[in-house]
Amino acid sequence: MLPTYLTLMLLFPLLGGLTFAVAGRMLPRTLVEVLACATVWGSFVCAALAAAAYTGPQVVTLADWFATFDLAIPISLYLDPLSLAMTVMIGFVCGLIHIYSVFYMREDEDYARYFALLNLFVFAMLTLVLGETLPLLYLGWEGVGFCSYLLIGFWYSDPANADAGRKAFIATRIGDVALMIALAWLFQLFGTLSITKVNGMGFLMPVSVITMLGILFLIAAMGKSAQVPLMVWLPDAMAGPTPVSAMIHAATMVTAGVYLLARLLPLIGGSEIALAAIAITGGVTAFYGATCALAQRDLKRVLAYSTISQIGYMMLGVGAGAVTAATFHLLVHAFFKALLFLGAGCVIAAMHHEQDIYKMGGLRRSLPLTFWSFLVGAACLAGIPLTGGFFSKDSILLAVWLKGGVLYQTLYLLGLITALITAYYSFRLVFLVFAGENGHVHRSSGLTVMQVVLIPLAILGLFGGLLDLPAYLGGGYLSGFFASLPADDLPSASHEQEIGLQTVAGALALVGLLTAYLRYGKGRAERMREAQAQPSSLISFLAQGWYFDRLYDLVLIRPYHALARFLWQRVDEAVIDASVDGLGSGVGGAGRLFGRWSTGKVAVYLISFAAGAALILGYLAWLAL
Amino acid sequence: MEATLFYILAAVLLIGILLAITARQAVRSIVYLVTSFFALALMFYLLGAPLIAAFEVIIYAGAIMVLFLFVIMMLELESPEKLAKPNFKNWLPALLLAGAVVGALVVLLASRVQAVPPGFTEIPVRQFAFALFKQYGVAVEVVSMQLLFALVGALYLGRRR
Amino acid sequence: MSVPLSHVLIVASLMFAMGLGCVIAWRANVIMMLIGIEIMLNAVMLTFVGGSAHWGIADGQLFSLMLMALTSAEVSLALAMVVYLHRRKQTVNTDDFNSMKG
Amino acid sequence: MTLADLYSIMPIIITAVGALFVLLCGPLLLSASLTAIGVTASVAAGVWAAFSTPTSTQAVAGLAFTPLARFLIPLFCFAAAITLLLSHSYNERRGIKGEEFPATVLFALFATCVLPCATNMLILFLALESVSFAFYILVSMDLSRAESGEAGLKYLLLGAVAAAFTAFGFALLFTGSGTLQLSGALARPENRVIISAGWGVILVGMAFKLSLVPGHLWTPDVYQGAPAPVSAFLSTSSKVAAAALLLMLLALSPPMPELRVPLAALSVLSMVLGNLAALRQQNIKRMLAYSSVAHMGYLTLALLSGSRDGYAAVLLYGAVYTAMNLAAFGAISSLSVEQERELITDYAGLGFTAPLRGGVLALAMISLAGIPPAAGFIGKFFIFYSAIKAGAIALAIIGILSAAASAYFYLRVVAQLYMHRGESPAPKPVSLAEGIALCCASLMILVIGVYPGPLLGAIEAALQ
Repeated sequence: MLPTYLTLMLLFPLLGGLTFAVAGRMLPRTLVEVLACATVWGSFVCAALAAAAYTGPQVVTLADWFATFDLAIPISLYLDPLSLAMTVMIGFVCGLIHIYSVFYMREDEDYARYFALLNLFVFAMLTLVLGETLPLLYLGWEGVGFCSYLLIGFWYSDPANADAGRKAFIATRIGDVALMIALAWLFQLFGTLSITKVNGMGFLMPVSVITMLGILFLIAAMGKSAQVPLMVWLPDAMAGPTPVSAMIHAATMVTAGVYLLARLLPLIGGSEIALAAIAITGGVTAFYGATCALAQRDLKRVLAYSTISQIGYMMLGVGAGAVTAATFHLLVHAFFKALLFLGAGCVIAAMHHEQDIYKMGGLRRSLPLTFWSFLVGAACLAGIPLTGGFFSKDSILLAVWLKGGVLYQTLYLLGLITALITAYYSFRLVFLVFAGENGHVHRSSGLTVMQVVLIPLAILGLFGGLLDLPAYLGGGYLSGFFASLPADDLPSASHEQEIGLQTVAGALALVGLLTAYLRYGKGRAERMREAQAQPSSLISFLAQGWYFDRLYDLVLIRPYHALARFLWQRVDEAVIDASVDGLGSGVGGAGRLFGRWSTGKVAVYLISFAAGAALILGYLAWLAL
Repeated sequence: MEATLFYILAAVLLIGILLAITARQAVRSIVYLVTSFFALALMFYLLGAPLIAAFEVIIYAGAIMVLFLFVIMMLELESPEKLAKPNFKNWLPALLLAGAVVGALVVLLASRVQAVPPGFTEIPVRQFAFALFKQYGVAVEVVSMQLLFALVGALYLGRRR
Repeated sequence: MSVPLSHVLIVASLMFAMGLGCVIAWRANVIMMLIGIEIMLNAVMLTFVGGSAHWGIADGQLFSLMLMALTSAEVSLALAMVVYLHRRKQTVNTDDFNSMKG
Repeated sequence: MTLADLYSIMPIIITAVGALFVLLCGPLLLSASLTAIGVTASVAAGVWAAFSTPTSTQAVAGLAFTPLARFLIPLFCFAAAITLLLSHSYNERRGIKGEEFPATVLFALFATCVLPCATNMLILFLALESVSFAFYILVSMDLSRAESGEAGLKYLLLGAVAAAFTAFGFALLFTGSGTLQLSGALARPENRVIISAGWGVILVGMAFKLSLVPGHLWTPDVYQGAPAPVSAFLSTSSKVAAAALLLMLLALSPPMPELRVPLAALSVLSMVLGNLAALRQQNIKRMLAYSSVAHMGYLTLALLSGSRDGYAAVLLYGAVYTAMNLAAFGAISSLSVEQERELITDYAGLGFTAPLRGGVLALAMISLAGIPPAAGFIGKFFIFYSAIKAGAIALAIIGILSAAASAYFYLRVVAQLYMHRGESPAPKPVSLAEGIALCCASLMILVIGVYPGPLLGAIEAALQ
């Protein structure tokens, strides 16, 4: 039965997406909406059935993709606790977001394109998660990137949105290249691209090779999961419709990098250096994201930076070798971040597409349902004790602490500071948006349904901790479930230690909450006044994401454009011609060299052709001498 | 004796070509070229290819060069002042590149002692004809198609609209 | 006859290079460029005839014969094109044919 | 010669007779029926080749219907048929009249079909030159545009020089080995240096035909000047034919280690410079021309590996590239109005106003960029796979990097199609022939991309 479930799980969204892409415009709107939701929920049902039928890790080969020459790539899927947990989560969150989208996109004409891309995205994401061979994973990896590119630029009539799409594409492309190189190298080393086989063969290779591979995979993950230094695209990616942000840029796609590293941890784990690099990347990114979130004024950008920061935590967990903790946080984060984004979507819809948090306020009364769910989401994000976010974040910090050593202890401290900042900015958001007065909202029938969608997410976020309670509370379901995963053999903590660490973290979260209350709850009017003034240099430094965009523009983009321009115009056509003429006159001044470019001439073509001939023959003659 | 003749002919050939490519007028260059092609035809004869020698004279010196002359006359390109001559600036890359190519080729073709040469042998016309129609019959067909389409293309481009 | 094969090949290479030089230098006159191409092809024919004599088989001579046919086809098409373009643009200078670039 | 021998070279006979028939009956028939005859002849030849069993015996002196020919002839016939289908409406719009166009396309097809069947260098060379020859005529077919004739002259002048180089290379190979037979010519160990010089000169000539840097400069001009269907045909058939010639020669000769460096240099320069030059192109045909330079660089990378995997990758990429470029140039040809749409910005919004053609163009671009599940991904995957397997890891990484950078300019076209509103003139409705041609090409892209198994099987059979 399992193969049937898995096939259907992939087939539903694929068929849906293709149908809408080809014939979406001819179908009535309601049908498209119903079908789009139905395919994803069908997918979720299959995932749930697969979970029910699950007995142990299993490779399911569906078909041979190609098996010619000595390269055979089957279409095979791998079901283990990790992928199972991911598929169930993806099915559920994406299903809710599809329903939400139906109402959010009520006024948009382009519903067919939207749902086609959304469905194709679900398909690609599931392929990524389930693929047993790395090429299949890569296919999904490219697929989610492509859908994301098109969805960020969905409202293309605004050129800024198209630019944001392009930026995301280029930044993630760097990661993709690293992944491609890593795959090629892996294949060269092991002669196979099956994930299970590769994972089992890591010990055959010297540690330095594993380190290099680990770094390549890390770069790939940096691109997809928006980690420092490839994180610049995610805040801009908020240009897309809000449900897209919730689904792709918060809950699912951006966790693909974490998933990749967790998936290959048995291989990468052989190298301490690679693990440390992952942990450092995660820790630094967590801190970076949190500080940037402090100073943002745009509601969605705050959430975007918080996503960067939270994924940093997951990477930190993977770097500490704690796949369970990382996955735990990944799942809980998916729930509460989707919740926050969807809540933000309700707010934005109610505020006539106003996104500046300083222009909001008083929504506590006019949108009570949104307020309470958003509060739950913020509490989870902040790690207020006993919420899901508290337990998941804490299990990562615990793992980092237990890993020991100076490096990991420093990272633990960084993680704690980040937790404090996180609590502070989450409640800054809550106070600014929901507290105070002036709550005029624009109500529509869709808004009610959109708010209802938040409830299951809020429940899941709030009680997500039950998935994996700490050992002193009886141990968790997830730990037992993941026990079969290799490379998850961390020293277990004593109960006292665990309680101690959690107390510290909980206390810090409460301190953050309190500070936020003092500054933005009580001192709200004062802050509002401050916001009118010119921001200080520290604030604008943080608000601009530490000026990374400008740095990249200066260091990478301009030289790249200059190089391309140079090679295209100057070398190819101008230098050859100009230097030929310059040679003759004897004074090939630089100005003349570049200034004079007469092109399209056969003579120039002939000369370069003959020069090529002279070079090739000269080389051969040199060999023969 | 034959060897001496070969070298003399080679000298005539190369000098003729040199004069042809540096001639100030296209017509003169054609005349020089015809001379060299006569020398080339004699070299072909010495190398045991009488048939090719005959074709060289008939087709190259006779037909192709006349075609060139015809076009030159038709386009009235003769007045020398109307046409730009290659100056030193044009010759320099030509000299450099041709020199490099010929240098490399000479190194490659003369640096090693060849395998034992069986000596030059004359190939009778009968053998030539057998090879042409027994071994390479299809080549004749391909070339004939090509000639046909040269005609088609030339007529198409020359069509008055 | 006792001319070494390498000498034939060297003469042919010289001829080939001269043809190439002619094509490169005469950028102002398509007719002269075509003449250069003819010289190059004649060098090829010389190589073939020399090789043919060296090995005592007729194949090389055959190739030369086919080359002759091929060149005559090429030349007639090229000259037709020159006449056509001359009619359009009143020039045979290849440097003037540069409406496409970049 | 028996009847069976004649049957085995039937595709060649069909195309030759078709060309002559079109030429003879041209004045009597309507242009639509001439196109129909041309398409019928190419389809018939392709189907015949695909369904007959290959042999290694010479059917006619100098020709053998080899397994390789069985793979390539249908591919060439496919390209020719699509070109003819596309050209009919295009020629009507552009005022290209007469039987010369379909006849010359069939002549080009005839020459490409002869090429993989050749058993000696003479036929091989003549076939290759006939292909170029047909394209000299086809490129300059559009008498109403000055660029067309100019492109023809440029192509002819450079092509003749390249032909002289190739012929000289064959002459040196012959002088070194003493035979023109393909099976014997390259296997002789003596006169190594002459043979290696011959190889060098042939490589130079082939650098032109495959438009590898530095012999690539003609490509943008000729693609731009030629009528769009001719660019489609030129960029596919002539390139694949040239690659097949190199493949036939390399596969038969003993390993020539000295060729590795020149081939690698040609490949790397083409990949990097082609992609970089395409990056800033505003003219779509020139952009595709530079991209073609880059793609031929990838192809050379696979040739370089010298293994059976590499040759398989070359054939696969030939098929993939044929499908992609036919789709891309087909869409360009079909979207042209009185003038061709030259600039990439002229395609703004056409994804909505001309959904079929816009979609085909977008698909072709996605495939050229190598994004799965389009065929381009499979093609590139196999190229880099074979290169890595042969140990050319550095080259493969350069290739992967440049291919990644290339996605930028391909997707720019997609972005123009779907993410901008254009005010360019609306295209004419798509004609039936164009619709069929575009659907066939895009179907091929998708089928190869999603399920390459059968094609790989055919390639495996072709390399027996």
